[in-house]
Amino acid sequence: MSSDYTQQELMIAVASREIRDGELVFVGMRLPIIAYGVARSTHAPNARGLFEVGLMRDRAATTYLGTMGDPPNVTGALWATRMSNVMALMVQGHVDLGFIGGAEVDRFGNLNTSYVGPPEKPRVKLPGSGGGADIAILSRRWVTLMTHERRRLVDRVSFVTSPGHGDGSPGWRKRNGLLGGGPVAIITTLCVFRFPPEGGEAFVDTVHPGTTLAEVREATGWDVSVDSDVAETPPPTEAELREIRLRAAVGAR
Amino acid sequence: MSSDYTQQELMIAVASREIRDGELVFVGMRLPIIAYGVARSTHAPNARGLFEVGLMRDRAATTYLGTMGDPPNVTGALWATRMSNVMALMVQGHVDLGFIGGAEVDRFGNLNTSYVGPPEKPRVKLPGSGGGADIAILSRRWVTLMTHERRRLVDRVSFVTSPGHGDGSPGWRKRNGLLGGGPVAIITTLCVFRFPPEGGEAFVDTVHPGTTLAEVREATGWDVSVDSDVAETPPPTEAELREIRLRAAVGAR
Amino acid sequence: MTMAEAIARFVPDGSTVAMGCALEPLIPFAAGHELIRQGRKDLELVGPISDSLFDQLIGAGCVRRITAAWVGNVSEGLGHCYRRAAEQGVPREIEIHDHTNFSISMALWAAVWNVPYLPARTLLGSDILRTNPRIKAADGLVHIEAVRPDVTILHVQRCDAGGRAHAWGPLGISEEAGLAADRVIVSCEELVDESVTLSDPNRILLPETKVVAVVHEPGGSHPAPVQGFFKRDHALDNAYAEESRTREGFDAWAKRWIFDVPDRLRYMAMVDMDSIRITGRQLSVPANFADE
Amino acid sequence: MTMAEAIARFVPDGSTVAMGCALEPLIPFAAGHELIRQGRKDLELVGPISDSLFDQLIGAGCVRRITAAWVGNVSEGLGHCYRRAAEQGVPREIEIHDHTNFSISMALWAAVWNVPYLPARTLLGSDILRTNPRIKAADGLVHIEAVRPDVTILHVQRCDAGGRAHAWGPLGISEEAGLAADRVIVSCEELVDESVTLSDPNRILLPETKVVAVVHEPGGSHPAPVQGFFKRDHALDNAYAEESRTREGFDAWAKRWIFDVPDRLRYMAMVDMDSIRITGRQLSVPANFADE
Repeated sequence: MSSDYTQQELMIAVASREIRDGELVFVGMRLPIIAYGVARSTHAPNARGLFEVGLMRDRAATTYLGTMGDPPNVTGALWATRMSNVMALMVQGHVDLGFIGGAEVDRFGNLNTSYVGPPEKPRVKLPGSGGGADIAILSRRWVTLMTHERRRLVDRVSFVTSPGHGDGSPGWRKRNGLLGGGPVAIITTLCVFRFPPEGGEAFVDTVHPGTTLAEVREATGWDVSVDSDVAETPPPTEAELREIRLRAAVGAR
Repeated sequence: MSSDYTQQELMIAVASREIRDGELVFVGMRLPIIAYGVARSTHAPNARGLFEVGLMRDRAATTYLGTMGDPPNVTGALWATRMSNVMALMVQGHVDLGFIGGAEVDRFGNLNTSYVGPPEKPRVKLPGSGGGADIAILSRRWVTLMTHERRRLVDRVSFVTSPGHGDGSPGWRKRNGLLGGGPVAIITTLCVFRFPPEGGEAFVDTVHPGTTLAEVREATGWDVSVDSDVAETPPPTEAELREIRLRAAVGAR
Repeated sequence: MTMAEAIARFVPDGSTVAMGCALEPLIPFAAGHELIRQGRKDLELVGPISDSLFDQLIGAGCVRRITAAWVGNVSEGLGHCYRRAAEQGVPREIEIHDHTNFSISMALWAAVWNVPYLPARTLLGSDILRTNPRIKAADGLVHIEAVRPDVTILHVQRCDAGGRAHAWGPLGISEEAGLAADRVIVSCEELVDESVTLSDPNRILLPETKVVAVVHEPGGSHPAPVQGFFKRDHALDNAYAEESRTREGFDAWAKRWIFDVPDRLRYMAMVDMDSIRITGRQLSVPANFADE
Repeated sequence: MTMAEAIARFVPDGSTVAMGCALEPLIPFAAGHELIRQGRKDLELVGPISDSLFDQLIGAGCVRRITAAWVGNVSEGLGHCYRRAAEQGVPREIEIHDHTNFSISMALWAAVWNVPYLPARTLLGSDILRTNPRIKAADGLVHIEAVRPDVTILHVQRCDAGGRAHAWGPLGISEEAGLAADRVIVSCEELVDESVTLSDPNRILLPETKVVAVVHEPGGSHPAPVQGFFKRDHALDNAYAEESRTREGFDAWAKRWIFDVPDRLRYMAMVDMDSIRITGRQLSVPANFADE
């Protein structure tokens, strides 16, 4: 057993388990790119990564990447192309899993990366969608990773940059013409939220070792719904930890 | 003076004079590709050629081309790309002059390369538009070359593949949203037709040396309108003929 | 994989098949001949101008619908098999969805981006708007309905076993046809190690996830040319144009060049490659993909 | 041509300028710094994510409108100059047309093909539909209005004097941004003879007829990387993110790195290129373009 691991390492391990073998993954930077490398080295040796800058890769880069367009991510790529071609694969339903970052997420999995406060006069101007909204709308399923703070996990985001399950009513995505399946998990520093298959509100699926449900409730901006028999998040295995640490520099800041 | 030249050589010389220096020309095969080479070697050294297969060139190929995609037309090209990029330049108005072939042309410069007789049960199924309709609609001006026969120069084509001046009413193209200026000349084995600046009906501009107006009228499927002082087509100059003969093999069948 | 296997597994009767996407070079004749040999039926052929490949498939009775800008043969224009099918229903009736080169490209890009149509500025004033039910005038533009091939077949210079294809020279609509398709069959002059293809990921035409079969088929586009490998075989072009004038002539031509030939290897033994082989070297200056 | 000349001649005040089109590598920082040095005003900046270039131009007061998917800095996310402008109108108010990476590409392709809009399947359910007046929901799709840059500025690995640019690695939206623009300025690591560029016409990014200026500007994308030439300068990224937190900090940063530096050559003398220079060679396997 590996009792000695950081919060980040646990999040990476959880994220890597979201990747199934053979899948095409829209990989983000930082933690997801490490998670992708870990998955490929453990349970998903045939996964492929797609990067909106215009790249497909199999092998994960093993040196530090400041961005997905840094040279180590290009050398040996399976395809170097235009962004619109990468988006084409996603809009055709070929991207199984996407990772999206965000400043705020709400109970229905909607992400805000645009404006805190009114868009005409924002309190905080966030950088914007990038490819986030595209991934949120078009990938078959997606996951977001977030520091668990009350100001980040809010009841409803004031601006939906990247739609999750919208207003939470069943079938909201289908009714509104969104092709992809939406968010399946929010991986935080304290727990893992998941969503009902038909969409709706995030519920606590597992709580990280050493964290209490009360702590999760306290740090969450909505009245958290919890399965009665909520389990503990399985900690990183020895193999996962080894791979994570091998690759830590890739996503290091 | 060069009295010793063929009908084809005259047509090539006339076609080459349509090309102005510095222009971007949508070049077809056979006679136009020779005309392009002649123009570049004489009065238009800065012309460039565009080929819908996905090529831009300056120097004309000097060996025989069965098609514009044959290897000699590729080596040394200025751009090898997708067809849709070539079409982009044309739809943006960057193609000054196009050449289009056709089986039938009518008094308003409309070309038929699709169906003789009803489309549901054609008497002759012609090969179709290729890029012809695109050039006819989108290039700033265009020219067609044709054997002068009554069955080819008809009153109205039964099927408009590549629109010229439509029904011949002034401003027909603009009213119908066609971006390019339309046909400016029909170069035949007997004469050169031109069109009024605002569109409309083709008139005989010059008659080839040795041809009478009566012969032109006899071989044309509509009641030909002629300027009272119709001139003779200037024969190929020595320089033109030399260049044409140098390049004859390029478009030879 | 052999061409026979690739065609048998991935191109069932009734498929919508894009071919001839580079317009004039790289026409996948070997694949087309295999479709004919296997007696494929009811195909919808998608392409721009396709050299004489579509004419041959029509003559062999494989085709239900043509969705193309031009069908003929490059050496003389008129496609005799196309004429017989359209004018007399011989050997069978065909449906024709006329396109222009620009519009067939847009129809494929619509499929690439999974939208029902793309608007375009071409075809205004053309009677093709009257005969193609999948193109409509609207708001001063035309709306070109998406065309999504079940299979796109491409011939390229080199490919590795993982489906990473390098093609060069003018590419016509190869990229959008490949991206729009459900699956792609690649035939290639050279089957190379992935160290060759991955040395230049920008030259990789399509994502390997689209490619279901790689067939090593030297000469697979003959008589159409392959830049750097061989030139166009004009003699064969001309012979086809001449012999296909009658149905009997086409049948004899097809017997000789397709039905009596078990595969491309045997076909290649029948043609004079020495006269068209490209032996020179004009190599592209390399790009440095190093990261350190 | 020098960068100063190219910017002076081809990018007047009020221009719509596309930059940063490869998303993360090849960002034309040298051109951006020259725009700042020349005090260009009222620009509309068009791009996907642009590294920190757009943030710098906003901080310097050059920008009237942002038409982009993301503005920040790659090292830490938030763009401090962007924040000050949007939140407090400092140094001036800016208008924001939010896009996604996919939608800005489609907006440029619409301009490439000269149509008023392209339909797309993204942005449904996003509030970006509420804040960008040039994107509308219609018939279960969104219609993305064309964005046509007056000028697109690209940094590439090599280019010849005639404007034939070779770029490699991921290209983002470089191609559509160049084709959509009225004119293109290319800066390059290497100014090469046309025998290099024409040896590989498939790698030529854009038609030379779009290119109005070629600037030989080694290091022109620093601190953003150039495949085969140099890596990202993380230290400089981080320093910018830190120093730009306050307006005064940004002004001091701009004085040091832009206003007190007459040109890129002098800038390059200030940075530690030895630590990021790519010295290895991983050359693409050549393609044979011979025709005989």
